[in-house]
Amino acid sequence: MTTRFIGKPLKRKEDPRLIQGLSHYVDDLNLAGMHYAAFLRSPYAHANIRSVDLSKARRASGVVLALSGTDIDGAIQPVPCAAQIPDMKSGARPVLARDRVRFVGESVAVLVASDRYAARDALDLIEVDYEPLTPIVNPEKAIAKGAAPLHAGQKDNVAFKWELEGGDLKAAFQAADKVIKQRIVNQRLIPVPIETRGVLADYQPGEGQLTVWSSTQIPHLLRTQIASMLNFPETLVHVVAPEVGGGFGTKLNVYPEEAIVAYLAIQLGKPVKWSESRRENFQATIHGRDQIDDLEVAIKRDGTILGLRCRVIADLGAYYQLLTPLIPTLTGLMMTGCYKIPAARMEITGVFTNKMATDAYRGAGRPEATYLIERVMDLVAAELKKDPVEVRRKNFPQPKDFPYATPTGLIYDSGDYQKALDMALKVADYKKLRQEQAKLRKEERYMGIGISTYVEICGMGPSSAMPAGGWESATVRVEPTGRVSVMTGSSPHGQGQETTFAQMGADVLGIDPSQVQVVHGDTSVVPYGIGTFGSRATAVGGTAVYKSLQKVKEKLARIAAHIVGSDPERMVFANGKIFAKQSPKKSVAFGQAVSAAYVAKTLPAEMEPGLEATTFFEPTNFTYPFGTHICVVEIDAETGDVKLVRYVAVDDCGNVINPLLVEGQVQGGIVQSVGQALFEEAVYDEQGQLITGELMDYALPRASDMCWIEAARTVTPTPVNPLGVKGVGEAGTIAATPALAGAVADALAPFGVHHVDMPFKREKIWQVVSKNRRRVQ
Amino acid sequence: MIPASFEYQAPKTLDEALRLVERHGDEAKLLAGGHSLLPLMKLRLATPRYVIDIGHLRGMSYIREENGQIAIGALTTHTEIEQSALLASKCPLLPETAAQIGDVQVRNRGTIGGSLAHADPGADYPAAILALDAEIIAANTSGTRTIPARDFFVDMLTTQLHPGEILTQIRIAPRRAQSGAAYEKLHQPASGFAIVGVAANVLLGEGGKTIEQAAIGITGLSARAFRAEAVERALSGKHISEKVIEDASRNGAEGVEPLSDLHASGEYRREMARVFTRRAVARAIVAARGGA
Amino acid sequence: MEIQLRVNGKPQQSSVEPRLLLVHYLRDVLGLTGTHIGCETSICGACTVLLDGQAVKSCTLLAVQATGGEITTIEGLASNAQKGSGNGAAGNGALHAVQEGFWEKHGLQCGYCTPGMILAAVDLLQRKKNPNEREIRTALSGNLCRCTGYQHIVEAVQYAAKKMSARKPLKMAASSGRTP
Amino acid sequence: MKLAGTASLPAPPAEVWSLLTDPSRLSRLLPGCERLEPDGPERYKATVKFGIAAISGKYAGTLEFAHKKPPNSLILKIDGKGLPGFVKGEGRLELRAKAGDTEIAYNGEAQVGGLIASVGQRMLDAAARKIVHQFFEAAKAELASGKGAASEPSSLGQSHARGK
Repeated sequence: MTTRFIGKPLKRKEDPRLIQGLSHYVDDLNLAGMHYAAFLRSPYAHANIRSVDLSKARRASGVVLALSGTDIDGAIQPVPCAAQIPDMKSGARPVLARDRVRFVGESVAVLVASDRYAARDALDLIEVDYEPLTPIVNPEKAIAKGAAPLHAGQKDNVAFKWELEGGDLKAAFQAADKVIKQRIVNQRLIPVPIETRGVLADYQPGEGQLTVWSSTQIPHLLRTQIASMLNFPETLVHVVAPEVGGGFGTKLNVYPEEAIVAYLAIQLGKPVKWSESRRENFQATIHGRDQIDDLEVAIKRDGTILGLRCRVIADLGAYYQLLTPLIPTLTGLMMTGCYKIPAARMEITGVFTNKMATDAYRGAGRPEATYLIERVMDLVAAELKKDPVEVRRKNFPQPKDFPYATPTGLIYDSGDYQKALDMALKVADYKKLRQEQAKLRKEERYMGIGISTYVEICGMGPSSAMPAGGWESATVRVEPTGRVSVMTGSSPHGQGQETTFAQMGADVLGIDPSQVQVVHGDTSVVPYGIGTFGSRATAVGGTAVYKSLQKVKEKLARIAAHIVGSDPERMVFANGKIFAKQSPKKSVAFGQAVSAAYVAKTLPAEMEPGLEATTFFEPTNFTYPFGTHICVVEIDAETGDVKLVRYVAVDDCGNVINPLLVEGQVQGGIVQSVGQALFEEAVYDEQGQLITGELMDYALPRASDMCWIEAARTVTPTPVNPLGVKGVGEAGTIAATPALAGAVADALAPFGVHHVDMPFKREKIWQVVSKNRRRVQ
Repeated sequence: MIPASFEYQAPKTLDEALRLVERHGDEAKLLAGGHSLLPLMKLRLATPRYVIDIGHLRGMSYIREENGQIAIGALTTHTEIEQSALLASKCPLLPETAAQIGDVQVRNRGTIGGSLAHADPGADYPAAILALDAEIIAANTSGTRTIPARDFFVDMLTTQLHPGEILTQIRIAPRRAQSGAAYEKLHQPASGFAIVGVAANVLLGEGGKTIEQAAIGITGLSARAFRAEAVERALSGKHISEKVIEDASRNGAEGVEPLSDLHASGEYRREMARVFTRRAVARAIVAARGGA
Repeated sequence: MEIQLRVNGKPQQSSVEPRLLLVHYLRDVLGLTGTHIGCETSICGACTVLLDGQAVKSCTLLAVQATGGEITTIEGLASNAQKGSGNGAAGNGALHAVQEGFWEKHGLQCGYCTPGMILAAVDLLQRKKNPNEREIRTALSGNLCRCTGYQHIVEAVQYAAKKMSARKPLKMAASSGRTP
Repeated sequence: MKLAGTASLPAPPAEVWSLLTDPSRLSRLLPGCERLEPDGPERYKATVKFGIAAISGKYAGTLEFAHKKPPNSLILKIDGKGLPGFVKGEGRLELRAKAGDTEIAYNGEAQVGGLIASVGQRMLDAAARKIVHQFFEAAKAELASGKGAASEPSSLGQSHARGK
């Protein structure tokens, strides 16, 4: 295959509609007779519901239906949790609370009105009598002796315990010259896709057909779950993910509203739409991270790391969402990072608290792992007064060590960590940075350099290691006109599969990308698929597409060879033609060969007509992208302000289909990480009130907060898939937080500080500086 | 997020508007640019019965010289102030402050009158208005009165404006020779409001070696913006030195009960008042000496 | 309440509830769904449109406040889009330089913040022909993007600035407002 | 949210005590109190419309006295809810004679939930202090005149409330 398009920075095919405002997100869709749903949510973190009085709301102008948890009892199954951990306790989230609420924002009633203004007005007429209960907010207090259990019939708030150990940990700690201990905290985050969630449902009673449009990353899984939750025939459920305005994991889930809106449409026989407000999105769409890690590291004086032990408290919130318990276990798998650490152990305690559930947020468990191990590397360097670069270098596996088996049971596919590190050091001019730092310190200016050498687990993943299937589907159909339709189960929400898969189609079939149309998100058009998350769209979904393309190509080669009288093995596809390699005059136009497949008069003997192939690709392993990020900050010691000065990113995601899109993914991920490092923190007060309740109190990074990102790549293809691609959707998010944390700690080193927990808000840094300035001076 | 219903009135003249506010009193809220009121209404923290839209009143958006003063109409937007050539030469502190409010879209709609009348404790203008010793003109059906800026801000979201009054104009004396001003702000990263904002306006003596007068307005620190008189006293008549400025800045929070919220504790705000007072004064001096 | 205004060059006359937000008027009444809603507190900028040539957040304006005004939404930005019938959303016109820049430089991923981001950039380039990186970043700080990390957006605006300054005179859609 | 501070009222403790514990007079001190009626011993039903400038809301709930030790100390409990959210608080008031006046030391904690907690963070602290301030200003006016309590707006800088 000649690659005219793969590897090139093609402009995206999806953009013309998006830059002209002509695309349709869920809230842009309108159906005749459409009504609007609104949810009444609990202002209490923990309370018994004595009664819900809907009588006034039901009489309000425009209201056609109002229901409480009691009204729908039994009609809709609770929110599903696909992740299973041995002996985990039940924590199923009812779609509407019936007798108790367990977090602020949990729905207690729903109503439907003729327009959104009437629906909103009627919410104020619902009267709920709550009996407030003591909320449990702090996860450590939640599992302390005597804490009342959140869920009836359970003895405490421990949702599960999970352990993973590999290597001889005891020996490692016995052989250690030193043991370093540290607690690090990954704060709770609110993901904030700019499009909130939304659902539109339509029921056609004659046909019995239920159509649900939802802003989701997983249309097929959602279809299955809606069918199960409503006990509705799955064949009659049609789910569409239209344009989706960002997901970051939040839409890799199944929510009460999706089932309830569908239920309401069935009950009313009218289309019903619900659009989430930002405040609802903050309170009742999944949160991310929220881990407390207590670390112990066994080291040799020369910087060799012998063993790593980590006790994790994972704050799960009040209930499980789709993958809630799974997320912290991914931290365990990746805890040794890109280092040869012979022994490791992680013990996770999953804890119920009166908060919204945590679940997969961009990176999902792996940013926590990278943060943990990279903080370890910096702490070791500080302890031994070594350069953090050298400590990392010392513990890298070498290229010859791949495939490399970790003590946590993973097999890293391919890597050259040294090479990415060297390139990053060169781009950043590390030596000069250190000189500059020394000079500035003399002037009492606090510059810090942070390094993050990371590996991530991507291309999720083999089904054996996934809660609900790790394969992906693709159908390629060459239409009779010669246009190519690619139906992918990897339903995107900004990643650009319409472009990358078209590039692949164009190269495999020797046609122009404009001739390839990628179709996604519609369960009645696309074969059953899994979705876009875990940096899997290209590595798994793309491979499925590639394999289907190959199947179609083989058939076309046979047809073309039959027409021109040549050997199918030797047919070449280029410039819209199919021709024999050694005699290019033996050529048919691409369209002519396609037409032959449909007209079906001149096909080779025993060949089926049509031109369509489907692949369900099952990867044999995850992929392991890696790289080095270097970050430079300067801290204003008077105010605590952390200013980003430089950011260098060297990433290796294997082969690349479209470098422009890879750049975009990396940059976006880095900035999301900058958000976690500098600003973002979901704050619940002692009463379980989410006091960062809106964007005016929860800061996201803005254009003006960023410096220029200097990006470069190394290329180490993966042997796991034929494309050699690893995935890049989460690289920036995984790599950047430790680089920033390292830079901040490095800047504060003159004050004797080696670790500060995120987010590095100004007041926190100011406090650290003022407290330690007194101590140091 | 949808506001509750209200009765909307869009008077054509100021007189008509004044009659409406007089009639509806507390039950009415004035809508100018809408950037203070509408977010509250959308969250239903504010549910006024009457909304009187003065945004369409003619002749209330201007920046001009009048009797040796600069007069600014209440409906002048932040953007207009930011871009005003007249203000750039006669009162550069105001455009400098305007440029630090919110974001471009907010500045395009938000008005100086609306912002001052709303008196958000984190608003930027109050610091500048105080440091400039501006006068605020308020009208009611029986006439107008002039309120000195230093008396204007009473408490959080509370000003000296009486029910039935509309803020119509802000008057400022043009910059004098040998004077300079600066606004230094620590912004809250989510909303852009000032955690602490300090406007310093200094008049130097002959040769630029001494401070003759200093006017310091501080916003964000407490429930209302105020004049930091202790700082002013510590600067006035002094020979300029780093130490004088540093020492004077320590009085930035004197006698003030600092706000404390999710974004900054009272202790931090107090300390930032010192830092930003020093920075503002230092830069104001540079400006007074003809620097940037 | 009767309102009259021009949207994407086309006169509109509607009877609306006074509390109707401009963004809901554009989306639900006129069907111009290219203007998005991302928050309710005037922070995110997804709802940015041009009112009399200036970028404003249409979720923090009542439709009645816009009466007498001239609005440009993303649908009306491409040069011949306004020739379309109905609500002015014709589509596939000759792209505005800023739209082109976003496409060329991969200034968008999920596309949700994009219309607001583009209109904020148009506002900037009306005021300043060749803004530097810092000026672009500051001017776009009223618009949140969670996908791109902003860098490609900065490049998109730089692309547009270059293209627009090469093309004289500066020609904008809907610039009936004040000249800067 | 914690609220603590002191206030000085121009009357001896016994007089202040009777003011604070007489529901008909107390209703005049509570900012925005529209209704206060008995609901059991030492317990009252209250309707309060509280607002600062444009921000306002109506709350219904109860007010309760406990641990009354006349004229030295008492505990005041409030519990109210309305569309903007709910407030639940408990505060201890200690009265001490000081040169013919009464110094009241108050120390309390309030839980605020719902809309005001999730979006009103920036204002809560100052708002709570303002309520306390208005309460004592009204008490002063009530003691001074025995008539209604309308106080001119005055600077908060004079009160000694401290919030956290």
